[in-house]
Amino acid sequence: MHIPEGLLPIDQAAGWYVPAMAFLGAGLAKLKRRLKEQPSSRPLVGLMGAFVFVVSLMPVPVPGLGTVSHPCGTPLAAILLGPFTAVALGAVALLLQALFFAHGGISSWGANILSMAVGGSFVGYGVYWLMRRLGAGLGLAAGLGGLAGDIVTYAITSFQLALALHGQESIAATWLAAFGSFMPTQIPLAIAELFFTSGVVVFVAKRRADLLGGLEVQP
Amino acid sequence: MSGAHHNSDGFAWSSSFLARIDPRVKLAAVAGFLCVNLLARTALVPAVIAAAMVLLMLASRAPYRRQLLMIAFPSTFAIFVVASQTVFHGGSVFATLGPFDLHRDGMLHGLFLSLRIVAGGLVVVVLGVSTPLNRLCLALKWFRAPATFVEVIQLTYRYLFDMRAEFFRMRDAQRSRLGWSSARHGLASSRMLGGALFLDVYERGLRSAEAMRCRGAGPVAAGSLPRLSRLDLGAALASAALVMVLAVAALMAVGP
Amino acid sequence: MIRIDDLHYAYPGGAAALDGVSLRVPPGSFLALMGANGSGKSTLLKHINGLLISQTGGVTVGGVAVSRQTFDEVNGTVGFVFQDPNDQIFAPTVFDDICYGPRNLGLDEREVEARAREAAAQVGIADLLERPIHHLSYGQKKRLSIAGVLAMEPRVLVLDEPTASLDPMGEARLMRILLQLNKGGMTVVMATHDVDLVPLYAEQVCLLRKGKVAVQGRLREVFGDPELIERCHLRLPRVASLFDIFPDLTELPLTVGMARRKLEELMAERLAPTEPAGR
Amino acid sequence: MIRIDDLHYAYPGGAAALDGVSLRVPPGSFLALMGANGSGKSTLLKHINGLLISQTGGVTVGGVAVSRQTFDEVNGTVGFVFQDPNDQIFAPTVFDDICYGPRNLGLDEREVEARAREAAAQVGIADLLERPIHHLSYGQKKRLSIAGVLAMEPRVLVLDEPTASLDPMGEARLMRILLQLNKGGMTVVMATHDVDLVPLYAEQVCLLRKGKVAVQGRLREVFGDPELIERCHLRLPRVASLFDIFPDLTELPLTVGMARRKLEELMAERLAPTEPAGR
Ligand SMILES: Nc1ncnc2c1ncn2[C@@H]1O[C@H](COP(=O)(O)OP(=O)(O)OP(=O)(O)O)[C@@H](O)[C@H]1O
Ligand SMILES: Nc1ncnc2c1ncn2[C@@H]1O[C@H](COP(=O)(O)OP(=O)(O)OP(=O)(O)O)[C@@H](O)[C@H]1O
Ligand SMILES: [Mg+2]
Ligand SMILES: [Mg+2]
Repeated sequence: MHIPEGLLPIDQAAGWYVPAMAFLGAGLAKLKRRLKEQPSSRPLVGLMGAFVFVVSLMPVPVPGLGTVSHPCGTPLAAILLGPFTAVALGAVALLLQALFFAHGGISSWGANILSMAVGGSFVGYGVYWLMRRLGAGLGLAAGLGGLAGDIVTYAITSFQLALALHGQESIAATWLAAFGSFMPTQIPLAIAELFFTSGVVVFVAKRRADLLGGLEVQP
Repeated sequence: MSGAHHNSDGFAWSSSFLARIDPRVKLAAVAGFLCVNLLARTALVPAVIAAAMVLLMLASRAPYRRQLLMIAFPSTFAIFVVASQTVFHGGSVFATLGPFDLHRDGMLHGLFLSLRIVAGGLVVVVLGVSTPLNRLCLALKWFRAPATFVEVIQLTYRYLFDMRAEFFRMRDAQRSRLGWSSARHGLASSRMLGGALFLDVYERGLRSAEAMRCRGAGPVAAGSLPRLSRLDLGAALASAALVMVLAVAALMAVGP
Repeated sequence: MIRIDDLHYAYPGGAAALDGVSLRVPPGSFLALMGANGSGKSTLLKHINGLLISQTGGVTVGGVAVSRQTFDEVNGTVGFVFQDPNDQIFAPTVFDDICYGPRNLGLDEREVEARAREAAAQVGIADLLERPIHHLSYGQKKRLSIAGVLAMEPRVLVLDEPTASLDPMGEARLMRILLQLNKGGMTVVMATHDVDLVPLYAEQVCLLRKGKVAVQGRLREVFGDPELIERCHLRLPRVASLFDIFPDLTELPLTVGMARRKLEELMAERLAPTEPAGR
Repeated sequence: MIRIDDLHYAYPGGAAALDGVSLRVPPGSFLALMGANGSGKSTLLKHINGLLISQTGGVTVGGVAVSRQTFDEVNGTVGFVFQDPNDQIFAPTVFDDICYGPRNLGLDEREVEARAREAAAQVGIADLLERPIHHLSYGQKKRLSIAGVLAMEPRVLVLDEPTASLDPMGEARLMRILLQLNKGGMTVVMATHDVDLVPLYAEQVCLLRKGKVAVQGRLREVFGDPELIERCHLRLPRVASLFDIFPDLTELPLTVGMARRKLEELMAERLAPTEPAGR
């Protein structure tokens, strides 16, 4: 679930924007170079952008909370295209979702970039990279990357919510409460994301091994 | 049918006066409204914003079902906020629910936040549904957004429609060979569809990128924003005035 | 077998694509559907297997009214080959794609495989079974799209321009198969632009024009009206136009075979006193 | 104009698609490229404008060696029409799509529009300019894909089966345009399966077989070898096979026009004592 427009106090909204824009800038710079060197990677970039948009829009209601969870898709994008590019794609997907479905928002864009785009991409990619280093198979590494990216996204979102909404409670307690209440839906979703990320990566590796160079599936 | 995507107003209805307002004006107004919305410490400002947006939506005579659907996300979230604030925010306890104390002030604060969420959501919805993405991108360029950023927006948007078209095409192909005639077949078919969708959209995209390159690789449907019309200037003035008034109200914390 | 009654259809946001089409296709017949680009052929065919559902007018296939509810039932009877093979094929490899339909019929795996191999051989792609479908030439994709439907052994076969992009030998081969299946009782409906091919195979022809049936009838009747043919953006078969040089001919031959006989006849006639022409 | 020297190409992860192709296309000629499905026609054509770059062997167009660096230069000279129109068209509306190429040539907007309207009229889609491209029939898309390239007025036109899925009138119209452009000096290379069409327009024919040039030469030479034609999965034009009934004929006519003359000749010969046949 993305933080909606209007929830964050103005100082926090601005505060999240600063690191988010730094990551986005870095992602765009990387992406610019890629598009210049490999004009043929445009379709893949567009495709992954659309893909993140769709995946992170599948709403699964959280019982009793009146809010929704969803998978992220950014770990997969990061594994296939690298984490920086994935940040840019995640950011764009978030912006478009805000515009078309009021899912997320403009002032909360920075916060959402940090959780889903930055957190999902870097943690997902990091776990994948580490697992590959430790000798895990492609499918397993990618799957765990997906799982970790998904969970971390929600951990960060919960922290952002806690910071904004903790009131008189401690931030930690609020965080735990928020994070905990997402778990019943988010654990199954994270497991779905595990299978799904692993499935797609293995599928692409098997069917289009020739693409892997362009796809930058790094070992 | 690699074209379905390019219909740039797939998400925006185009017949209203709202759609005719220059996207630069709309972007600036939206930024103003969202800022004052966040600055607000009383319910007055978000209430005025929400009311103004509802009026705009009604005046635009857009399909109401769509509008209701669009505001569903922020609205459901509002419930979450009220619940969490009632528990966390503090103030006098008016009831207990299991391990939780329910606070009156918290509930009021939660309601205030919900109002802000709905008002902010409405602002974004009005922008989103009245502005074809192509025009929005032109405005972003005018505001000096990085070219790569704008390009990724356009690519993503385009492939969104590509994916949708390819999805339906493939599902029709499967259906006509009985791929969805039972739950078991449906499961197998959906798995195949997921995998094939990815590669198919990619293949097609690659080919149409090649085709573009062959014909010069310029921007598709290039265009530029015309000079601001009288309508645009009017809209700019009106929204600037409203934002100004609301900003004063917000800073002075007028109202309940 | 196929009954279409006063069918109207307009695409969302578009003008009428079908504007009152009525058509009877008797069981076991071979119907060629012709007409200009954009005349509504594909739209009509998609109504036969329920990919499009009519807003007005009814379509029944073998007594079953085509609707959302009967979709699977109808598609158990009707095999449909799309105009663009890229719209039709989706499985990872050629073999998987041909197997897809038979497998959904609930056949056992041995039978599925046997059918797949046979269909692949029929259309001439038996040596490509392991290929990923993205690694095919366009004509090979076209062949695959046909094989995937043949393997289902439907009772009615609907093909949207199956011969476009096939090489001449592949075309002849496909048409032979269709003819043979048709002899075996299969109803075949085929949209095509190839006026030279139609007289060789189809007995029934239907011309569409701007979403309306311009004429339906036996080959000879339809091609007997050159003015209508012209209005439907078609032409006479090339062999026929050869016989322009015999201005007193009442009935133009439409196929090479007919032309040959006619030519022999003419020669014999004119040469009657001397010797019979050729063999 | 186009020189291809010992071109080899294998798709990634696939067998050789081109296996030593050498070809000369003189400026201003009209070459028909024929061959079975999968024989390498599309692969060869894509090398001419640099969509595929040879691993070995060289392609030069108008003296420029085709490479990644010269891609834009080459594509300023060569107009390329894809086999599948869905691969080629991408702009929101028909008009936008036709304008795309000319606009990228840097023409001013008036000229762009004039050219777009003319090209649309040429292929017969002048009344569809405002249509979204996904609201077109397949044949209409095909026409659009051709118009988008015609509007760029390239010096070399490469078409991959441009007539597939066109209705007969559209086909005749397109071929007339191509012939006219060719008369005006444009080099035309066209892959096609339509053996009845080729003799009407092309003077040069190249047959591909399994990635190799089976034969290149003048129409008459190429169609003079029935055994080779058969091996390339082609056939003789239908009019030609009509003349089988004259076993003593040394040279089969390939087009209706030739057949007509031949027939008149034959009749006159045999009827010499009496009266000349027909008109
Ligand atoms: N993208 C691809 N990847 C791998 N192999 C391919 C690819 N495209 C074509 N091939 C193979 O290369 C060979 C030549 O294909 P090509 O498309 O050039 O044939 P073609 O002569 O154009 O056939 P058609 O008449 O069917 O269009 C074929 O055997 C085909 O299977
Ligand atoms: N998806 C669509 N949306 C809107 N209009 C469409 C769509 N598909 C086709 N049309 C229009 O409907 C009419 C009939 O189209 P259809 O595809 O049935 O023609 P067709 O006879 O199959 O032509 P072709 O010979 O080119 O395949 C055409 O005018 C076409 O422009
Ligand atoms: Mg059609
Ligand atoms: Mg080809």
